[in-house]
Amino acid sequence: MKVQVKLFARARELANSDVVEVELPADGTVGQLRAVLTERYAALRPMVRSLLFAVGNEYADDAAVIPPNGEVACFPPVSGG
Amino acid sequence: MKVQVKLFARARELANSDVVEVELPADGTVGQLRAVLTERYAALRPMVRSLLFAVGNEYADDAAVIPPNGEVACFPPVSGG
Amino acid sequence: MIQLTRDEIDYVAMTEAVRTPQAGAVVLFLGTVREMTAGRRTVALDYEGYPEMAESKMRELAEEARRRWPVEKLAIAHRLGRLELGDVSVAIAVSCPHRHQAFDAGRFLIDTLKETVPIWKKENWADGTTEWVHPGT
Amino acid sequence: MIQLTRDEIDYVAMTEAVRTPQAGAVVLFLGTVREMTAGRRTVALDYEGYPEMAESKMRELAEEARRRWPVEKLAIAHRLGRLELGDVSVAIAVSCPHRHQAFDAGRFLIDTLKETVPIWKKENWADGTTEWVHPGT
Repeated sequence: MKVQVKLFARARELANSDVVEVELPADGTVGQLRAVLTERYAALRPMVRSLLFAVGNEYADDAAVIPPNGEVACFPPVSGG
Repeated sequence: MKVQVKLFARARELANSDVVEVELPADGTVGQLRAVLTERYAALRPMVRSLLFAVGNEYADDAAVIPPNGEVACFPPVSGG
Repeated sequence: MIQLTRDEIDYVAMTEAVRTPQAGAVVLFLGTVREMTAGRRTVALDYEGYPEMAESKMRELAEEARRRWPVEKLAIAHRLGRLELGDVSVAIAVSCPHRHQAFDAGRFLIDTLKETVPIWKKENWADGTTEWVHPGT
Repeated sequence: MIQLTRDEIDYVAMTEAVRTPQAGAVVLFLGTVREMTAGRRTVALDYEGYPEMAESKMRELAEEARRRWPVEKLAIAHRLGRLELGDVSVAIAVSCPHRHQAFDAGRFLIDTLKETVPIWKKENWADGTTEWVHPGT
């Protein structure tokens, strides 16, 4: 399946894009998405373990399965306030 | 010596006066003032132990000596805020 | 900025006065006249103060807060006279580099103000009776 | 009242909105842009957010605060975009019957917002360099 991934902050700048499309198997997980993203964007590799993912506006860990047409985002640790 | 004592809140209302003058010996203490006041104003007796005193804008305990011409005040526990 | 006033407290001016690029955090506390106290309904509060000593004690509080936390700026105001429901009786504004400092300093200031500053309130209950609030008596 | 905005935060409207005769205490927290951070001088911050998720997380924070404290009313606003020194980046206003509840709820809200709400800041240092703030990276 095709997954649109919104990128934010330094992840967006390093990938030089605010949204990327990646191909994942059906029932692909966040962990697979993490691997695919850092394979494609070498610049993201130094922060690979600290990248956070959200699916449907909720934080999702590597085991989480990405639903078809789910809203998916990837970003570094937050620093609002 | 004559001492002017400012009264506040319920102490003022019970004594029906916002300032009273009492006669104390030279080197009279807050404890003596407490006794004189509650002797003169029967209405103050139920709250005699909880009355607070200030000399020169500082809290003063029963052992404190009242200086001539010192500013003296007597009031119940505070409840601002 | 220490103030005893019979007028409405201008908490906006106080908050603006403590803002500074040296501080990352501002905490404002407002005490407001609450309608219900232990199940009884209030219609108004009368605040009385001993002005000279109250201002002196408020200045001491400010100095103590500055000794204990890296306070950039602070402002304390207390109102006297008749206050209606919802009115602001006391306002404390404090700015510090970091937020926990500002929260701790603000809480210290209001907690200690309530224990040491010679101001008293009288409840005007909805049943027409009045009652001085004198804790422990 | 939850708001993400690129305009100046109207913390006065937020404070007025949480005042109520059911509350005896209002706590307002303002986060402001501080000039010095660990010895380095900032000239501006750029805040970026993931708006849908940020608003969702801010609503969750509000619900959690209401579960944990007797909150009467609360308001949370975060600004996005370019902020200059001293500007207000975040404002939290909360009212409760008693003051310690309002302090605890306010501190919880800002502490948890900083941990969970997807917003990021980029430092624009006085030396001309920029740097995303991503704790732990």
